[in-house]
This record gives sequence, C-alpha cells and structure tokens, in this order.
Amino acid sequence: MLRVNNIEVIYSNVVLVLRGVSLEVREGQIVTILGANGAGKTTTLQAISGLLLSQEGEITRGSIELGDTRIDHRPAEDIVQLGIIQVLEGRRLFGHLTVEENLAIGAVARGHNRRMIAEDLEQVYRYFPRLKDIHRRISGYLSGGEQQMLVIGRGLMARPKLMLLDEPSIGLAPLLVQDIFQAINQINKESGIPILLVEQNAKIALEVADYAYVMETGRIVLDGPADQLAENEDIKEFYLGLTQVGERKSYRDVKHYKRRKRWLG
Amino acid sequence: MNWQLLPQFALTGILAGGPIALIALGLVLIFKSSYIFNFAQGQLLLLGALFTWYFSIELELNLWLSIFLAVAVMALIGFAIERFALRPMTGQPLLSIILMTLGLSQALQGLALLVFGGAQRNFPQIFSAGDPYKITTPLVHEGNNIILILKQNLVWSFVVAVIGVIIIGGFFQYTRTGLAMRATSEDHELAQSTGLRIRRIFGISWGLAGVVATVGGVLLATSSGLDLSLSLVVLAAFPAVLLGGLDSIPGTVAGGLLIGLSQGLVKVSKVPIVRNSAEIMPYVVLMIVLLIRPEGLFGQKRIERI
Amino acid sequence: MKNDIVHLDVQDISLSFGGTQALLNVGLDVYQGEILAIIGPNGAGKTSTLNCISGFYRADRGDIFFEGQDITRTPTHKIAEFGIARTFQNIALYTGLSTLDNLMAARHVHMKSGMLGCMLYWGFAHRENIEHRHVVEEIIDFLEIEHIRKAVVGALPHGLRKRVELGRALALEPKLLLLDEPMTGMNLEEKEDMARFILDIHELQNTTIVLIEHDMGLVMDIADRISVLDFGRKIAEGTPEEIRDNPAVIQAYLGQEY
Amino acid sequence: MAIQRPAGEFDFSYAYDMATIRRRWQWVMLLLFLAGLYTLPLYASRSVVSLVNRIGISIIAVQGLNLLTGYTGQISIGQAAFMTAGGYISALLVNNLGWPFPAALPVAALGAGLVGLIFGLPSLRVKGFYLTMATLAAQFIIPWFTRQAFPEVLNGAQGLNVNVPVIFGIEFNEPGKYIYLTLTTLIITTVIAHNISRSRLGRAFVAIRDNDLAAELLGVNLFKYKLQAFFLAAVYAGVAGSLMAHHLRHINSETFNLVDSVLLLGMLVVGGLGTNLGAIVGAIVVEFIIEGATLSAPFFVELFPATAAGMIQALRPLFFGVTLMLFLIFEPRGLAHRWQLFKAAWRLRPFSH
Repeated sequence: MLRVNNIEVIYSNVVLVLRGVSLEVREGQIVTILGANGAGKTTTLQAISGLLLSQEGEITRGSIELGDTRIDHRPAEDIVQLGIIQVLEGRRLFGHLTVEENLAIGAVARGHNRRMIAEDLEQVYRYFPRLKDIHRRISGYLSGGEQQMLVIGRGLMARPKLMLLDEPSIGLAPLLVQDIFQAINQINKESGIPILLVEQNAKIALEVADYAYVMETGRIVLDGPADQLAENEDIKEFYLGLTQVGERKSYRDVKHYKRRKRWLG
Repeated sequence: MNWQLLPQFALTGILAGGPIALIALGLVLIFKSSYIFNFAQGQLLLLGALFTWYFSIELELNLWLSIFLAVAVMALIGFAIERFALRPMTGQPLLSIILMTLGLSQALQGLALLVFGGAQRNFPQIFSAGDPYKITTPLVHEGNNIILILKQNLVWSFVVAVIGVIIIGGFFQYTRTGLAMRATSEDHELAQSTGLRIRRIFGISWGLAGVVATVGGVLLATSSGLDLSLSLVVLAAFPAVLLGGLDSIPGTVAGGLLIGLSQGLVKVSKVPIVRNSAEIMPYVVLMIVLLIRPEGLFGQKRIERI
Repeated sequence: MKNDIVHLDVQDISLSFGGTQALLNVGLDVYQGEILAIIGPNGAGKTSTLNCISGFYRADRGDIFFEGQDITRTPTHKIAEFGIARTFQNIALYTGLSTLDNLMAARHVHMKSGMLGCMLYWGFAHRENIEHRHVVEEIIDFLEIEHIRKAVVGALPHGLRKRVELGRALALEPKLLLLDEPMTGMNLEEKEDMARFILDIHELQNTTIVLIEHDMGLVMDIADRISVLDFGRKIAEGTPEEIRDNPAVIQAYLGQEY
Repeated sequence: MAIQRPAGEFDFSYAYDMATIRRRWQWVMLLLFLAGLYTLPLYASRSVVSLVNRIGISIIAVQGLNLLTGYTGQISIGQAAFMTAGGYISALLVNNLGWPFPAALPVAALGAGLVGLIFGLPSLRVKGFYLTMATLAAQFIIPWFTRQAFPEVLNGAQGLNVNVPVIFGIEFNEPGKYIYLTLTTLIITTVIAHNISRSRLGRAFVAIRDNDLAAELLGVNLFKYKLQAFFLAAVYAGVAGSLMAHHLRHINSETFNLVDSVLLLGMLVVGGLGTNLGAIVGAIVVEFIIEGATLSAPFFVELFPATAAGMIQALRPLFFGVTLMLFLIFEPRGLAHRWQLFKAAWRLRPFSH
C-alpha cells in the first residue's frame, strides 16, 4: 500500500541524507527499518509523513505513493488527512493537557465529531487499560511507559490507515519494551493497521516485524523477511551484539587508551 | 489618606481594570496558541479605534456598522501579520520573536502616524457620557452618606469586557478549536505531526486578537478620547498578563482588576508622589509579584525536567 | 580500586511532586572507587535520585552525605565544587560554544579570576586560560575528539555530543561521576567506545561512578554493583549475578529475558 | 568548521592559538583605521562627525546589552532606563558637586550599575518573558522617579541642563571635540567587552544562556553571574548615558525612552547576538537607517502632506521597524554571522564548499 521509490533527501540545500531509498509496506504488515544513529531512518519517516518541510529538508528525487496517489511534496497536515499517522521519537506529548485531551487531539486534527471521539477513546482504552485509570491526569507527570502508550493511543485516535512509529522503545525498561511491542503487535493483528517501525532495538523489532530493512549512511543495505534477517551473520554481529559462536561479547573486552605526548605548550 | 475617597477610587479602579483585562486577553489569546507575546497589541488597539473613527466620522457611516467594519478589517490585518511577519519566524528563538513583535509595533505606530496624522480626535460616544450612575452607600462621612459616582461608559465598558472574557474563556476550554489551540501552543512540531493545521490555528488566533483589540480600542477611545498615545494603554496590560501567569484566562482577568484596583488605591493618598504613582503601579505590582511568587498568581508551575 | 570507604551516602530520601511520590525512603551506599549502576523501569525514580544527589531537586526528607559532609541542602552550584559532576539523559550541552569552550566552561570551579580580572584579562586571567587549556586538551585527547575541538557542538551528531558531554563532566575533575543514560541512542560501536571510556576513567582516576542505563548487557558487564528501583522504592541491590537471579527484579523490570 | 586557519599559518602555542590579532598586517590595519577615526574632524563635515559621535555612544550601550542579552541570554528592554540613571548621576556630579567629568563618568557608570542590580533581582527566580517584563518595569519606574522624586534637585519633567565637560581646560563643546571623548571611551569599552567574552566570566555567561540548568549543576552560580551581567550591562548603559547627556547638554526623563531601548535591542539583533563585532556593526547600520529616515522625509511629505509636521517622528519608527522585521526574516543571525560566512568563503575560493 505504501511504496517509497528511490528517494533522495537533502537538508538545507547542502547535506545529502538519503541516497536512493526504496521500500514497501504491504497491507496488514509490520515493517521495520533497522540501522545506527544517523543512518537516515527518522528522515525516511519524515519524508513519508511530510514533516521534512518544517525541518528544512527536501525530497530531490524519487517518489512516494500511497496506493495510487503520490504523496511526496505534500505538507504534513494533508498526509495526516490521508491516514498516515507518525508517532514521533521521544514520546512527545502536550505536557500541560490531560491524558484524555491529548488523545482527543489525535481525532480533532482529522475533524472527527464528538461521537467518533467517544468511540475511539473506548477502543484506545481497550488496548491500554492503564490510560483509562489516569485519563484526567496532566500528561507531563506520567511515567515513560504511560507516555509511550499515550502517544501510540493518540495515533490510533486518528483512525490511521498506516502508522509510522519512531523508536518506541527508546529509554524504556526491558519489561515495558515487551509490553509496548505486544500492544503494537496486537493493534496490527486485530485492526489490521499496517505499521512502519523504526527501531534501535533490533532484537525485539525483528521479533514482531514481518519484513525488515537495514539502513546505513542513507542507503538500504539489506532487506528481507524478518525471520531470515535474524539469522544473518552480519546482523547477528553488528545489530544483535553476538559473537561468531552466538555468545554475547563483553564490553570489558575493548581496547584501552594510551596516553600520548602533547606537543603544544 | 483620604479615607472617604477609598470606596469611590477602589470601585472606579476595578471598573477601569475591565478593559485592561480585555486587552490582556488579546495577548493571552496569541500566547496560548502560538507561544508569542505580542508587543504590538497596543498598535492593533490603536488601529482598531482609528478605523472605527474613520468609518464613522470621516465616511459618516452608522456607528455599529463602523465598529463591525473595523472589526473585520482588523481581523484581516491580524491574519496578514501572522502570515507575513510571524510565520517566517517559526522555530526561531524567543528573542527573535519578541523583537519581531517589537519591530512590528514600531512599524505600525509609524504607519498610523504617517497615514492618519497625530492630531487628537473626537470619538463617537457609544455610552452616554453624562448622567452617571449614583450609588448611595451606608458608609457615613461628616454626617453624610458617601455617594459613589460611576460614569456610564465606565460601567458598560466593564460589562462588555467581562462578557468578552467569558466568551473567549469558554471557547478555549470547551471547543475543539480551543483544544487545538492549547495543544499547538505547547509544541508546534508535534501539533503538526498529529495533523493539526497549525497555520490556520495561528491565523485564527491572530484574527481573534485583532477583533479583541478593536473592541478594547473602541471601549477605551469612547471613554478617554482618541489619539496616537492610545497604544500606550496596553503597557498597563502587560503586567496584568504576567500576574495571571501568562496562560491563564481567569488569572488574566484577576490581574487586570488587581492592576485597576492598585491604580485606584494610590490615588487616595495625600502624598503627591504616591498619588502620582498610578501610572507605574502596574509595574510596581509586577516587580513585587515577580520577587514573591514568580509563576504569577494563577500560572501553572512549569514542569522542569533534565 | 574498590574499597570499603563509603564515598556517597544517601540516607532514606523521599521526594514528591504534584501529588506523585517520586522517591520513597531510597537509601544508597556508594563505595569509594566503585561503579554502581541504578536500573529500574521508567518513572521509577532513577533520574530523580541523581537530581537529588546533584542538588537539582531537594529531597523532602532524608539526608545525603558526600565524603562525610552533609550536602542535602548545599546550593546546587556548590555541589559541583565538592567534586560531583554529571551528564544528562537528554544532552544538555552549551550548544552555542565549541567543544573546547564547553570543556573550558566546565573548568569554571577550578578557575579563580573574578569580574575585574576578566575585564582586564592580561596577566592572571590569560595565564589561567592557558594553564587550564592544558587540562582540557588532555581530556580532548583521551576522548578522541581532537577533530571537533573547534566545532560548535550544537551541530554535532548525537554520539559525539554524548562524548563531549562526558568530556565536560570530566573537565570538572570529579571525584564522583553521575552518568544518566550515557548510551541511549547509540549503536553498538559507539556503545563500546563509551564503555571503554567509562572503564578507563574508572581505572586511571579511580573515580567513583554512578550510572543509570537500560542496556542490561552493558550494565552487567561494567558495574560492580547494581541497585534496582521501582515506583520510587529500592527493591534490590547486589552484584550483577545476584540481580540477574533476583525474582523481584525479574518480576518488576527484566521480564523473562535475562 | 567554526574557525579555519589559512594554509601556511600554524599554531605553535596555546597562547598564539587564542590570540585575537594574529598577524602584523592586522595590527597595521587596525592602527590605520583608528588614525582615520581620530582625524575625522579634520576632513569630515560637522554632520558626519556628529553622526559618528552618536554611533559611538550607541555602540557602547549596545555592547553592554550584548553582555546581558547576547551572552547571558537575559532579554532586556530596559537599557535606555539605565542610560537615564547614568546620565542623571553624571549631570548631578558635574553640575551640583563640581566634579571633573573624568571622575564623574565612572561613578555614574557604577551608580547605573547598582540600579541595574535592583532590576536584575527577579532573575533569581524568573526567566524568559517574566524577566523581560522586569526590565520593562525599569523602563517605567526609573523615568517616573526622575519626574516625581526630589523635584528641587531633579527638576521634575523639565529635566536638567548639563554642563560641558572640561578636561585640562579644554571645553568639549562641539562634536568635533566631543568625538575624542567618545572614541577613547569606546576603545576602552570594546577592549573590556572582548576580554570578558574570552575569559572565565564570558564562558559562564554563555553557559547560562545555552543551558542554565546544566550550568548550575556544573558549578556556575546562576544568580551571581546573572546579577553580574545585569550590573555590567547597566554600567555600559551608564557610560553611554553620561556621554550622551553631556553631549546634548540636557537630560530629562524622556531623553532615553522605551523606543530607545527597543532600538538598542534591534541594533544588537541586526548586528548579531553574542558577538562583539555584531554590537558594533548593528549600531552603525541602524543609525544609518534612521539617518536615512530623516533624509527621505521631504519625499514623503509630498505623499502625505497632512503629516508634514510629524513626518520624521513617523518615519523613524517606520523605517526602523521595517528594517528590524526584514532582518529577522532574512538574516536572523545578524550581520556578524554573514561576515563569518563571507570570510570563510573568501578563504576557500574558488571552491564553494
């Protein structure tokens, strides 16, 4: 349903961050993009969601299609109206609004009426019962896990056709990461919303995803069904931190600093 | 102290605080949606009053039609300011935005002088100036009951201001557009990513600010006459906004009334220097509040995270 | 290396904001020269604990002693003078300054020139600038950031900024180093570098280190001891092996993974 | 990269790496430039000399504002109020107590600095808009004080006539002479501002601007340094106010007003915040633009004959306001930044990247 065809992105007219990225998300799939910091994962999401424009970025080549419509060079608001919802990195929420107000924003932005908002709230509370308990709390005081639930819930309120999730696990405890990914999986399986997931935590991402792409310095270097990639030797070594024999390498075994002579005085 | 004057000055002070609160509300309106403190609000006020004067006196239109036209023109000017001056500033630091509105205030003040000239003008009277309301109080001074004298236009300005505040306060708290504005003021990029049309929201809030400014300008001009120094009145509203904590509508109203009251109270004094301090009272009160309760009287404490 | 002298003694501190209990009777003994890791779910109070130690928050109840001195109510900027430095979860560099000036700015507590001295500059302030530049260059060299010495830090990539921030904390010549998630958002290679720097600081300077980190593999590898917080309370403390097998920790934090 | 050295020029010591003026030709250029300025009255017209004199005084005030707003990040719209304080103190010392001007100037500066401290006090607990408002309070309270307090000494709204400075029997009674006072003071204030920016104090200021919470946790006493910034800004304002008062030979509560405060802030932004060059360039450019408003007044009188009398009063804010807005939109980092880019491009020519 979503096709990114060979796009190139330039920031502030000088910095080339994406050099020909192509990828595809099919109906009902969870697709993940893995890669190091600065590889261009977030930029890819922003190119799709139209947020590049507000970051002084520009798609200079290639195209992005949702179904049969081209959506590159459209502003972010229009793309949301088409049903592509991006959940930004870092659990960003409207800290001075209540939980329920935060959720409502997701629907208000798509012009839903009060009845639709009430229906959708029920659905979000079904996925995240914790949010119902705290629906009147000021969201700035929530814990990291609750905030992550809230921002995903806000995305759901917009009745998305496709969700883009940017690093939902960042800075979360292992247990919470599992909870969040379980919820992501459940949302995908029950409501069939396809999800494009950008993630540092390669292990868990490969567990839930159907298909995965690996990015390095603005290029897709590897792609394939998630279960196959999880068995790939390079992925094992560089993304899962395992040694040749499958043992984890210890951080204590890295080379150390040697003091050098300084020549300036 | 001239104690017998206290009730009179206190009450007039509070009533005078009504329009201050309304003007302050125009500031809060923009602040709540776009996190911009509009130093040019005084000039919007001035322009609103000047257009009303132009339509009603120069073009000899019906007064209410003139006000309506002025409101419409000012809403458009509000939109235009947002579109051409503030929108390019999206993402710039606080100082740049403060300076943009300061630069705007200078440019508009100069433009008003250039186009309309600097003379004092007669402004149409909306509320009759004579025939003040008289209230006989149970308080007694030198054998006579103290009688409070309230000018009609002062009372009605106050009433209009209060109505304006209630309408806008309700709009913010209970409508979906109001919610969208509150969200947008917190984080533009996030608001955009959720699909809020932030440009339209900024446009609406600047348009509304133009409307509120016009109403405020007309109310003030009808009681104190119209010349270019009208724009300075807003300087008394800045502290009112801060006393309220910058983003609280009830706080702003209380701040406006408090400032009106403080200005009324010092006039009771027999010491000339205290009596003459009415003009700086807003700022004296502000300094005291900043030192004692810096988040304002009603402001939310910011959540500081590191 | 590690010995039995208590370097930092956090005695049953409690903290609440806006009705939420952030910390409840949290106590920590940090021994001289050890690496103590604090782990726990988000919102468990890890950063709040660091904030209380470094004076950014004031504990409602409880006391904090550093090298035997009560620092519970010491003004925030004085705590740095005692030799406690930290890094931040979300990088908090001086974005408009170069790497070099960020580090020089952190020499603040070691420099002496006052307002008048700085206005006149020549003489003392000048000599002092050069003297401290030596220390700073040493750190730049150690962290391998020579190439970005004069680059404005705001424009640097995430991994390098994290490294400059560590450098800035080191420029304070801390006796106690508080690291708040020094490796979030880093790839494996960057994490290895960072781990190496932390271990080297620890070995070369015998600095006491308190570390918050979510990467359990890393914590297990480099920490001497681990404290686990949950809902503002300490639920466990011990060596990595003990923590790995602690049922309460598995239940609250780790899950069945480890 | 922030600083790129031309090829063939190497650093052989930290002292040399840190030096401001690195080459002999740079010294020569500087001295020639100063010589040109000092001999200005010999070949330039009276109005040019007068303009340069005014620019010089503005630069001093902007330099002070730069320390507070540019380096420390505390936005102030009260700089003109501290100029008022400095101007009045200096006038009283010279007129009423018969002090010589060279003694009155620094004392007026210190006096203004102390007044600045009072209005810096809220910086203990507030920042951003709130602090800006405290400086706006200065802009109301100080002029009000000069109008209302001690009318027998301060002469109310009328203000004071100020004596001409006399040093070694020389009366500095016309721009051609006064400019020497201004230029000499300006050189001293420039050197001091530069020294502050490259030492411990300046780095503490910028630390507060860029991340006050981190700065405090790394040992910077926020309150102390914010107050020092307020003090220094007001000291510079005091110097500028004193120079201007003795130049105009009159001062009242409106000599330096709110519009001037905005103007000074505008100069700083046009030039470039937090750079010493910016304070200088900004003041020059904005003063020239305002001069342009005066020169173009006759043209506008034909268009708007009704406003003929107030034409200059209308054009000055209009020109300044529009300039400021255009700069904010098209060159938000100021001319100093543009100059940096230009220098870098020149060095690397003919390659653009």
